[in-house]
Amino acid sequence: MQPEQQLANETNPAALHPNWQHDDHLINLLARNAREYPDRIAMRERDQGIWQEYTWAEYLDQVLCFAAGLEARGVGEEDNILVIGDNRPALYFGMLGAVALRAVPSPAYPDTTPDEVADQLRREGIRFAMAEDQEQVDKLLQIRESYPELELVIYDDPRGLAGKEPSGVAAFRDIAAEGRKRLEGDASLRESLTGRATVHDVAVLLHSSGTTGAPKGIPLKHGHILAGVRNAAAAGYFDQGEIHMAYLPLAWVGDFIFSVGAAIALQFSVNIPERQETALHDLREIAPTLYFSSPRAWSNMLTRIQVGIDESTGFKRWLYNRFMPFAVELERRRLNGEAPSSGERIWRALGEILVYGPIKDQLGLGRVQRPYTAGEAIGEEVFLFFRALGLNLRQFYGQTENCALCAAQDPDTLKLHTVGKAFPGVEVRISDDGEIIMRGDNVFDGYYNKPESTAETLQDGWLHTGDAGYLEEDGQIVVLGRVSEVVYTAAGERFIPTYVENHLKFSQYIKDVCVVGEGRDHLTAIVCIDIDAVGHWAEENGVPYTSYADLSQKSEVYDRLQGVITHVNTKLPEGLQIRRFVNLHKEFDPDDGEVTRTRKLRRNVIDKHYAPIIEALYDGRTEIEYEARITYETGESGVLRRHLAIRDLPAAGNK
Amino acid sequence: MFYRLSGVHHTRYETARRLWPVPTDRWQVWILLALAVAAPLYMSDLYLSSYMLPWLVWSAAALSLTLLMGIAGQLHFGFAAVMAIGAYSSIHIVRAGWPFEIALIGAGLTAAFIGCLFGAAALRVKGLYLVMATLAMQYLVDWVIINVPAISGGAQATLQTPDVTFLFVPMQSDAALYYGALLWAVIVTLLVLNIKRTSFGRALVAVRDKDYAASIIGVNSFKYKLLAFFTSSFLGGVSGAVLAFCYYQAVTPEQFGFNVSIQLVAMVLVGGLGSVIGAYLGAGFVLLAPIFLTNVVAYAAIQGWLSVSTNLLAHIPLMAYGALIIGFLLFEPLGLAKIYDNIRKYFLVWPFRHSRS
Amino acid sequence: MAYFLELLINGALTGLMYSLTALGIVLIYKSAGVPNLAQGAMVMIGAYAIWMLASMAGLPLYLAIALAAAAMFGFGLLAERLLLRKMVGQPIIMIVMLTLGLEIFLRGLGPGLLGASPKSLDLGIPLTPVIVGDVFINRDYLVGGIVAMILVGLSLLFFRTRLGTKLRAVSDDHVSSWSVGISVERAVGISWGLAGISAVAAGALWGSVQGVDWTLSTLLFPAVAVVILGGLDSIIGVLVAGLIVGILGSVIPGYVDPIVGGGTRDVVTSLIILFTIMIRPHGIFGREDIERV
Amino acid sequence: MDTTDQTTHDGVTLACEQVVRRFGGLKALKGIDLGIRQGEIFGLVGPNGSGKTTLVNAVTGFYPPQEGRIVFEGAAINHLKPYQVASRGIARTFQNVALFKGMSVLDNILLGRHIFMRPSALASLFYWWWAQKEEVAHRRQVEEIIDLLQLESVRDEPVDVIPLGMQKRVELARALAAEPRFLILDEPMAGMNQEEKEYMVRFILDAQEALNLTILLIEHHMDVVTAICDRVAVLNNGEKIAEGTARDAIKDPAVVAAYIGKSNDAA
Repeated sequence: MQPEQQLANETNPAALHPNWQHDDHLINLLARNAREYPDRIAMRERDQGIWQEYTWAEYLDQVLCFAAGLEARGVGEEDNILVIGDNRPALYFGMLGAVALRAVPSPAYPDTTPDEVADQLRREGIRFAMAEDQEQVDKLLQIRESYPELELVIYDDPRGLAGKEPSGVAAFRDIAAEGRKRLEGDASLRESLTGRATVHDVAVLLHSSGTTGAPKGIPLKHGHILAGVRNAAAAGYFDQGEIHMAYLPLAWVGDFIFSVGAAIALQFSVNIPERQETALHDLREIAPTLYFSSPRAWSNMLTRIQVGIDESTGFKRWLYNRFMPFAVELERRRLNGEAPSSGERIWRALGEILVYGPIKDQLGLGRVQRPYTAGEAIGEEVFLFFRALGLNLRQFYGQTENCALCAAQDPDTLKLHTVGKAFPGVEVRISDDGEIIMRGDNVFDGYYNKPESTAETLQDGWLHTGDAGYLEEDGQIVVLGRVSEVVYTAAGERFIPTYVENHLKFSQYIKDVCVVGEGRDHLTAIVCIDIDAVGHWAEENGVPYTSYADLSQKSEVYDRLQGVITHVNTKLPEGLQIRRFVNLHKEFDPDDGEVTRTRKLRRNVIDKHYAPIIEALYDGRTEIEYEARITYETGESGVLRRHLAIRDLPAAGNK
Repeated sequence: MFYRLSGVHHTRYETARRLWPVPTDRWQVWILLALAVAAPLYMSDLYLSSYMLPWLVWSAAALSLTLLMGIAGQLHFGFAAVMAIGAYSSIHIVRAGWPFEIALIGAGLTAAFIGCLFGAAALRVKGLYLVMATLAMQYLVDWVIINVPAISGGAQATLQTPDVTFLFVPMQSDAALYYGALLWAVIVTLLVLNIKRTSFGRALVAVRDKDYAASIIGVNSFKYKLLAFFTSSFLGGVSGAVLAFCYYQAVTPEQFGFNVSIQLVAMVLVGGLGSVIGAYLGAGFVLLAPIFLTNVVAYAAIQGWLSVSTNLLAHIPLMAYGALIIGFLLFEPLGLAKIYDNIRKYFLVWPFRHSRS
Repeated sequence: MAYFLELLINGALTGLMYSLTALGIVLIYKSAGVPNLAQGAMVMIGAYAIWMLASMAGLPLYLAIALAAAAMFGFGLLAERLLLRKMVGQPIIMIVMLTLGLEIFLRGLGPGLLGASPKSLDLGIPLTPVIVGDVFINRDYLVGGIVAMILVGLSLLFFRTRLGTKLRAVSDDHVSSWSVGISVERAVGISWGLAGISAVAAGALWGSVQGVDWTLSTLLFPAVAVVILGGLDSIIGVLVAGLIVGILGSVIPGYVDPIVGGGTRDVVTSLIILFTIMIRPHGIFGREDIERV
Repeated sequence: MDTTDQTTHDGVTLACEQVVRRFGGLKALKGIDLGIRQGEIFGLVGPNGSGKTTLVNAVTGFYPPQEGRIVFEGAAINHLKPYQVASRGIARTFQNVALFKGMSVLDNILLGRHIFMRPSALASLFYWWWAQKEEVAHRRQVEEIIDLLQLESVRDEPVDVIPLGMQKRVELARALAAEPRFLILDEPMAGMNQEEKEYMVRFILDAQEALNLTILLIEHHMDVVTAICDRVAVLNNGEKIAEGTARDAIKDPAVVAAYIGKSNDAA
């Protein structure tokens, strides 16, 4: 058997969560769904060209058969089971089957390397695995050569495997069939399997992203998940019977919470696309009511729409240009608390028929009531665009440690720069050193076998998120960035350069920007314009230019950027507004070491390269002659002499 | 804009392959059908029996021909002769005392067998030669009908259609005749649509597009060409009978002459080869455009805007119709169906130009 | 016997006149690969043109014919330039239908503008038949037959001239004639023009025989029989097949018509087409590879 | 029919015996002998114009041999028409993709099931009572093949808008839909990049394994031939000049000479 999980402050599980009811767990809720809504569709998968449906009764049946089969193969309490592959009904059934046996599914991303999978198996003492297809089975068989403890690999897709399984490999359907025999032979087994789990059992073992060091296992119990889901539902974040698209990886916390936790607690229908490539097409066929996508994906979607409109026919483009900017402006004003006039309402309704509705329909978002985004900041332009379309797009906030369900924007009090208020049942505070901390029944009880990490993260029941932020007067949470990135101005104002930079970079005209100000009186910025966007703008506005350097120093360009930065300044506290900026004559270049290949700033290099410019930004000069070192493709380096203008910005009233 | 597709998904192959899988198309079809069924209620007898009814029957005939020309790719310039065979057979069968229902099937079978005979003779060749062979068929059939009094009732004779009942409904009132034509048009439409989505239609298209590739997957091209001739001639024969009983109510050989064959081909081409909606549009266009144009010119002449001799007026339909054929071939070879399709797609992908997913 | 000979000789002469119409089709087919079903209407338009120039404008007949020939040459060029050239690469049915559309259009245009009643066109050929033994020979037919033979002969010669060689090269292989610098478009255009001229000749002769009206366009049908039987790309075939179609179309109706009451000629023509297609689709003199158009 | 023992006795499933094919005066095949065994992948290589495709066309009934016999599973098939050859269990793909343009990928593959279907106009007329069941049943079979060859994302696309590599895959799918026992692939990898080639090889091997196929493969990419062919025959000027394992056949002096002398070969 496995070593007992060492949870830092666990003595008696029930004492830790006095509100939890013993039999309030996923399997019981699943059984309730099967009882009360036996014929309602619980899951759909597009397979073989049509949507194969599973009702709640079939769902439960599959889960119990598989559980019975799994038990016969020796799986028991607290066995960890690897789950690897793309979203498939069988993998969901399999995870719940394991859960029914009080075993713990431990999902991994499908593209995880064999070494990383092997690490996970060792760390968690895994003996059983569920894999999607031959590719994953092959990966596991390769690992088994050096990790013989892997007893059984269960696969779903029979292609290339059926009928010639190596020893220790079995089909999902065979295990389920064995289980069905057991269930038929033993009338009480069905009930027993439904009732074994408890609210205090770990329902899933997820993992931190592990950018530094080995990933940490994050066990989430039935109680955590259900508490999180119910808190969120109480805040109007979920509704009963949502139609949900399960297209994000199984191993991501959101998928387990949405596709399993919330889906079972609130009777969602969970829809699984045929393949990753067909996800967009399948999305439109399903038209979900609940839709989550990353800020980047929303932004890509916006780009696709704009490209589509650009190449559309004249009349359609004309209509779009009549209605879309209008709606964006209307939404902007609405967020500022201005109600639209009745004329505007009528115009908007017309636009819904002519433009907004059709676009939403084309995207498959025609029925979405609750579209969400999270993970990183979303650009104002993107955010406003989709809200203007009539999608109630909202950001939410959470970590794997709190079931990703902590706070979300509220439609009535929505402010772009916040992530909204904490859900009922979740307490959020700012610690003395400016860190966002929280507690509630959805907050986990500690890392898997990592008491030190647990002790760092959970202090007196408060989860330390590692995010710096503050609470606004109405309790809305503003997330600034990671605590580790916090710096201070001379006046002691705390700020995170990345936060400011991200807001600046939401403008299409700014490709890169470096905000300076640590230990200074105020903030300044070194801006690299986006040559495509600014060049396009220059052409449209009749500003002639010859090169990047030339364009960057045009006073018209400075004026344009001044507008952008002033706008961002309105959202920043007075002491953290950018007072001066300079347009750099070149882009930050990974070859010069100024940014990484993934375009993350290397501040120390920039500080060194541009020390004279930074000095000039703080000594009041209005221009600086600067010798820039550049590296040519041949490897030689040269020097470029430039006059760079420096622009002062007035203080902006903030909101 | 009108087309909303999100949320349309299929859980069974039956629905995935249904006719008009797009809901908007479906309600458009239902509305059109409802309008057609209700036509006797809101349409004057004149319009009903001199525009709607012939349009439906000619559409059915054009559909029969497009099955052969558009789907199976076999040219036929003697289709009026096929219809003539149907028309005359049905009349003679009814006169011989058989019920009208049997007569219709008999008309189809007779036309199909004779049509197939010519088809079989002509199927060694394609393209132009097929055109010529079918053209020859037109002349031969015309001659036989005219010169065998037992068929035509004597040269220059007009053969009245006897009074009949169809499914216990006497075919006398305008409405009854109209519903007869409508029913036939609906049947032919469904048949052609279903052929297009089943193995039969796929085999025909395969033979049309690449006969060597068709043969290697087991399609016997000769057999399928012949089947296409048979089916199409059957439908053409019944259409001829329906035309005779529901519209003309008396037949003469001139009603099915060479010009009529050309008119049918024009309907198919103008409508768009192989398209069902095209057959309706093409038939309507070829029937109505010359009338419309003549009326416009006549009106203009009466108003004194331009002076037109009655002689020229009489020839406008012919010219219009030649010009139509030329115009469509030059500017829209895929016919009205393509224009319809473009319009539909314009709204289908609204507000974009191309499909998004 | 005399009856038979009369049928035979008049049939043969009629056949030669069919050849005149058929010649236009073959000329175009040889260079462009297009079966011109508008040739019948072109004959009709040619006849109308002569009638207009002669009767309406009062020009001397032979000047009228010459002018009409020039006009029809231009018409042929124009038809090719404006219509057919746009159809290059389209399936054969489209091209066939286009020429047929042109046929129908012209059939409406001629009578529409000039009146539907037949116009008489007097070539000055006496109505009295030539009598050889017991056989009456129609003088019109005789002249027609002779003209037809001359024109067909000229066409044969023409294909030996430089321009003719060009046309032949074009008909053999469009791509390679492009590569040796022959303007395919021009060659094809000229062949349409020549077809226009042959249409005027046919129009003059047939117009004088049966008057000028739309029925001239129905010459298309026997002409088609001639080209199918002779071979679409054979000028000699036009002559031989013309004779056969003419003779069969005269002799058989001569004996059968009285029994069945007329109209047999079209049947014979149809049967010739049908049997040729069944037995030897490329015709007597045609090349086998064109059978599968 | 006459020699059923031929298959069992030496495992030969398709035999060419002294096959001769002339075009006019040109002798394209000068008496070819071949024996392809059950379950193997047999490569047919040779310079352009050496008669590879002509041989395949002789087998599939397009250019029936004027002399010699072609025996498949013990029965002579050299007098059969292509569509009859197809119903005997032989399927093929073409060098230049021969799909039906304008039809969807799905319909193209459904056409591959033609020999198992009972197409008729009457069935179409009574679609809902008659043809639908058949359509659905075959659709299921076709979906299996779509899954095998990973064509899900293009299933409903018109076949002419998808990339060439994908089209070749669809053609393979159409051939497999006929559930052949013998599959002829005429340059399935022509015009493909390395990645597409690797995909194709995998699909061919998958298909062979899943459907227990015997495969005759014409291919120019020698790396592919050596990698997957059990045996190889080399043709030159309508004659077989070598046969054996891929490695041996390529080293054969006659083969080397033929390939070097290729430039003299007018064809």
